[in-house]
Amino acid sequence: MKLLDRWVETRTRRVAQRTSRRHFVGRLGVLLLGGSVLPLLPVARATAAPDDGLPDEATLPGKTGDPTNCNYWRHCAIDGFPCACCGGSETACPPGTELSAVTWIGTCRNPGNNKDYIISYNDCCGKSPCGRCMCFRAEGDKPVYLPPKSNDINWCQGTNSNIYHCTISVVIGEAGSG
Amino acid sequence: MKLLDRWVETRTRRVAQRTSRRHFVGRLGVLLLGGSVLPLLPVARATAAPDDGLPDEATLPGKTGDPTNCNYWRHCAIDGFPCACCGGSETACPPGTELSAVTWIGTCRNPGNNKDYIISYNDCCGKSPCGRCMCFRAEGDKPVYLPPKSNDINWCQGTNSNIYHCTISVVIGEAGSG
Amino acid sequence: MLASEKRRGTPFFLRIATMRWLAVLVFLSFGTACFAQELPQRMTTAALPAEYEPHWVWVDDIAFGHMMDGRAYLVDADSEKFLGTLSTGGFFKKLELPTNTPEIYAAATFYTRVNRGERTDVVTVFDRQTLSPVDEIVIPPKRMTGAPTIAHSALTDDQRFMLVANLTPAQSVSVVDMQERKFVGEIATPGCTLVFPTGPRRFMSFCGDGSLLTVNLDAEGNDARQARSEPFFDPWQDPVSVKGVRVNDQWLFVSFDSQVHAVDIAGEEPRFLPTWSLLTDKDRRDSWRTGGIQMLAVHEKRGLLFTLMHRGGIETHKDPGNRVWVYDLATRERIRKIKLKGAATSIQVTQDDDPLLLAAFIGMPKLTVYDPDTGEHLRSISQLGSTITILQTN
Amino acid sequence: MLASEKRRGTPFFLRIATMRWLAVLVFLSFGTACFAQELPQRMTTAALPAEYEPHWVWVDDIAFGHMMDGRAYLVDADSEKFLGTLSTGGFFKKLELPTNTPEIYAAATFYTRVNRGERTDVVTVFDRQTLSPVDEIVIPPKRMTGAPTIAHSALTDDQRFMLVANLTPAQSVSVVDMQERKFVGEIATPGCTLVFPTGPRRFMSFCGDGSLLTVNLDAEGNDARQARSEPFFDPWQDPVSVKGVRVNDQWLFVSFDSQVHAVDIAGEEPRFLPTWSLLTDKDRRDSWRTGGIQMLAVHEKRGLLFTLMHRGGIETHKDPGNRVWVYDLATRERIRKIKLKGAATSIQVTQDDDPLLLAAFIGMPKLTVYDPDTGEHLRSISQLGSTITILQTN
Repeated sequence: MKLLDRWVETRTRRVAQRTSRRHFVGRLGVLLLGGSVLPLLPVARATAAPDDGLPDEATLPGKTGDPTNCNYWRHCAIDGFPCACCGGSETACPPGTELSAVTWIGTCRNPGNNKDYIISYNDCCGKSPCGRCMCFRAEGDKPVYLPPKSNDINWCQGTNSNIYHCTISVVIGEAGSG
Repeated sequence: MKLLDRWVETRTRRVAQRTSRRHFVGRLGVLLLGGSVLPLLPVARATAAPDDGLPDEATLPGKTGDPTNCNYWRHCAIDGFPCACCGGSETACPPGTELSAVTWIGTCRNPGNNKDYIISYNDCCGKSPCGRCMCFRAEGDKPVYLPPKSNDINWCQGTNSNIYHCTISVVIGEAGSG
Repeated sequence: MLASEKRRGTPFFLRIATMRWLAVLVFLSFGTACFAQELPQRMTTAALPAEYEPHWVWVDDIAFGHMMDGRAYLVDADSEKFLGTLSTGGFFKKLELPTNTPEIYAAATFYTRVNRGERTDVVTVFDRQTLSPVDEIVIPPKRMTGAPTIAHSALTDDQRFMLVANLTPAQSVSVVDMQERKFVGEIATPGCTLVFPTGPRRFMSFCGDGSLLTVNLDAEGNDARQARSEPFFDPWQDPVSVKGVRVNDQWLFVSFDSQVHAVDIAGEEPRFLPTWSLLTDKDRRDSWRTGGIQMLAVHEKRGLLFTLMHRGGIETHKDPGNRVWVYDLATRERIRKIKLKGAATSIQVTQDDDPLLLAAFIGMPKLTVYDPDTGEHLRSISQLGSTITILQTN
Repeated sequence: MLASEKRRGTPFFLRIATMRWLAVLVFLSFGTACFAQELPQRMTTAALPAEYEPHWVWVDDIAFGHMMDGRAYLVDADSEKFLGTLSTGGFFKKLELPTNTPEIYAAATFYTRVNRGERTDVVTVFDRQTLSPVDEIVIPPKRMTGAPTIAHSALTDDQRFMLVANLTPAQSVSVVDMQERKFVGEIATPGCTLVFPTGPRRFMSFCGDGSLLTVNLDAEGNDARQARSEPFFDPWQDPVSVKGVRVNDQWLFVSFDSQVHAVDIAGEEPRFLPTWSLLTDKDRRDSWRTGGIQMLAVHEKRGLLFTLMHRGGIETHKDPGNRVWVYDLATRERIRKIKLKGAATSIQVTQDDDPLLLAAFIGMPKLTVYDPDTGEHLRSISQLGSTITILQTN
């Protein structure tokens, strides 16, 4: 439970910080235009590692290399709209959306090298839901009492708006290395 | 154009009256709970007549007697959701919606006696669109520069909320008698 | 019968309303009475009786594609009649349906510019007869959002306090006094989430270590005492789903592996009854599993548990099912298998003596109605918004 | 080509953005640089070039079922790539796309509780590269709502003033100074509706007697002079549809009977050119008729008029069509008939030298792309919201 406790503690602190920030920039007309500085997710930090070993996605079999497809290898625990269908990519939020600072974490196997990687599913927020390429996968998903492992939670938190638009699937390290 | 001019003039006056009323009752938490007193639509008043002559709707052929069906005889100029599918009827707004005071007017033939009747298409307002039994008929519909004859206009006007929910189709008199 | 009712011009339910309960029909008159004779047809606004029929069902629609415009639809599962709509607002989860007052409560989130701007969270009070919003109470803008459960909000058993689960991601519960119509306060529930009522002034939350947190409220709704149970399951081994159902003094939960965990809430502290499995060895070999959004239902008087089943691996624990299995809670025997007409993510059972089994699939705006005794498909009510989640009976 | 682009992990349009226009890519970094090496994949937010490609199309979605959550989608009609979304707000009609500043304007209506509460109407200013809202100007809460047209709002030809049509039901126009970012005032247009720009500081409105009202603005955007034309058609005989299209110094309108009314706006007063018919005698016998929501399009340079056609009586004047007929505006000859793959309610043509014909049906969330010279169906882009109305090119 150490991991979870730390997660909750860190979030609680962050939300307190965010509250004043929201009051400063959150009103319409003074919406932040990018350049946000986001703190690192501790879960992510703990397991982060270089991705030199990631196989070229062009060589992956079937649709496992196509981030607009639900079978894309990194989407193994996604429940929502992949941003690659919404004007973003597997690592980029669509224009005008805000990257969520907090997130849920999955573990997906890369079919190129059969290694497991930690995936951060960050939601992109602030526009009405994208509605394209709906993916519903729940590998490793846990109930909401384990927040960092649950995709049933709207992870648009700590953002100026909590409206969910789409999700990116970012490799943050090899599984087991953290 | 006399009819139109009068229509516009009357509406302008009414909206001025409404504006202060909205400020009085329009805020959430003090929403009016029915009992509104609505002024008569002048177009309607001019042509109103008793409907003693209306044939029993149960005897009408096909679906022309069923207000949940788009072929219902009074729906000949409706563009939207018949309230009979939404918790109301052909003359009743669904619970919790507000009857629009202004309206558009159509002329529909009753298949029971082959007489033409003036129909008032009043919108019911203030809840998210009903979305059921969408009907798209435009008999006698005119462009928006003839407002009382146009179903391209959102007739949720003079109401506390201008959100369109559904439409009732009310006989207000025989055509040609006004 | 409905067809002939319809033809007479007055909808069935309106006549019921006037005849059987003398409900208020709000007539919007035309200025003065002297216009009445000029206008043959009166325009009215329909209203509902203070007491609903047992087969009237609230169908909750989170409107996933337009999540700031949530809605609930009231339908008559007998006549297929659509009775009315509540525009509940943003991040809609479920309604609270008190039995001691003709009101309906729903927590909601609003932004000044729909999807952006300033956030305001409120509990809206609707009138049960007119379906109009009559009051609202502002609460902290911290509501937990995401896939809905019946435990995102709740009423205490005495129906005085409404509880709203928060996640910012700090976990807490907002307490609202529905009698005084005021926000009471926020109760921190670190590491524990959701609200399951367990007594007149008591609720419990699920904690990340597999334990339950019990919170007792004082007379004003403040946090009087908290107690945390021992873990009753290992969330990393076989997680228990929070999609539980209450039957009298028990909360029933099912784990990913279809083990039933019954929590006795009759006393001050929850008591964990021996677990039992929904599955036989053969079921397990065939990979049967519970799944969906609202995957359990009970008929309290009959002591029956209904479970929504499909076949698939552990990663399908939220997948739709097209089977409902029925268990006798006294004997823990499976007494029936029902095959649904299509996939479902939510099931519900009406609580009367002649109950109906209800099912809906989030991907199809339709409520399907079955006979829970025979499994026979009775009817379907379609064109119900976009993304149906929780089904609520009275 | 797109497929291989996709596989390299960076979307086509992002690479275009960086390579061809050196567009800003807004990188959201992870706190401090020292984290960068720990995190192999940077999370970013995409941005668009200041100048869009000629085949990029804005697809306007009024979200009819959830009309307070309107949206516009930017898609590349060549690559089928979805480029971005604007959450435009309530009662969305269309975007204003100025060419002298990298901004996009949209009028919208908001309520404090989505569907109820206090109403606020605004013009929102979006940044064309980031698609973020950067400013808003509050206007009177009087916007005309209902089925959208391109004339519910407009920019004056000098792009300084945005005009928003009001109907309460009193008719007026709100003038907004987009340079000074302020509401200028409201111009009463009794009996006349909608806004069609006709000069640097001039617009016209359609009046109920079949005439046009011309309004001249002064340097500050105030009503300097109004002039009303003689009626140029009889609205009770053969109404002219307001769903017109502009080609250089003319506005083209079509009547319910498919008569073309060309209005020359080069001078101070509108000049009405001789009418001509889209139909031959045989067409008329076969009941061909224009119909839809956006039923006319032009290619300005080529002098071509595209009309959306179907067969039906006068009451079908808003019905979808599955034919596009192409006319040479110089000769008024029909030069081509195109059969669409399905019903359409809106058509549009890109204005470049290698144009595309675009079509959409409000009942199907899909943009279909055709070769306007051959009529060949080139591609379709699907999953575009719910209720597509106006198509806008740059």
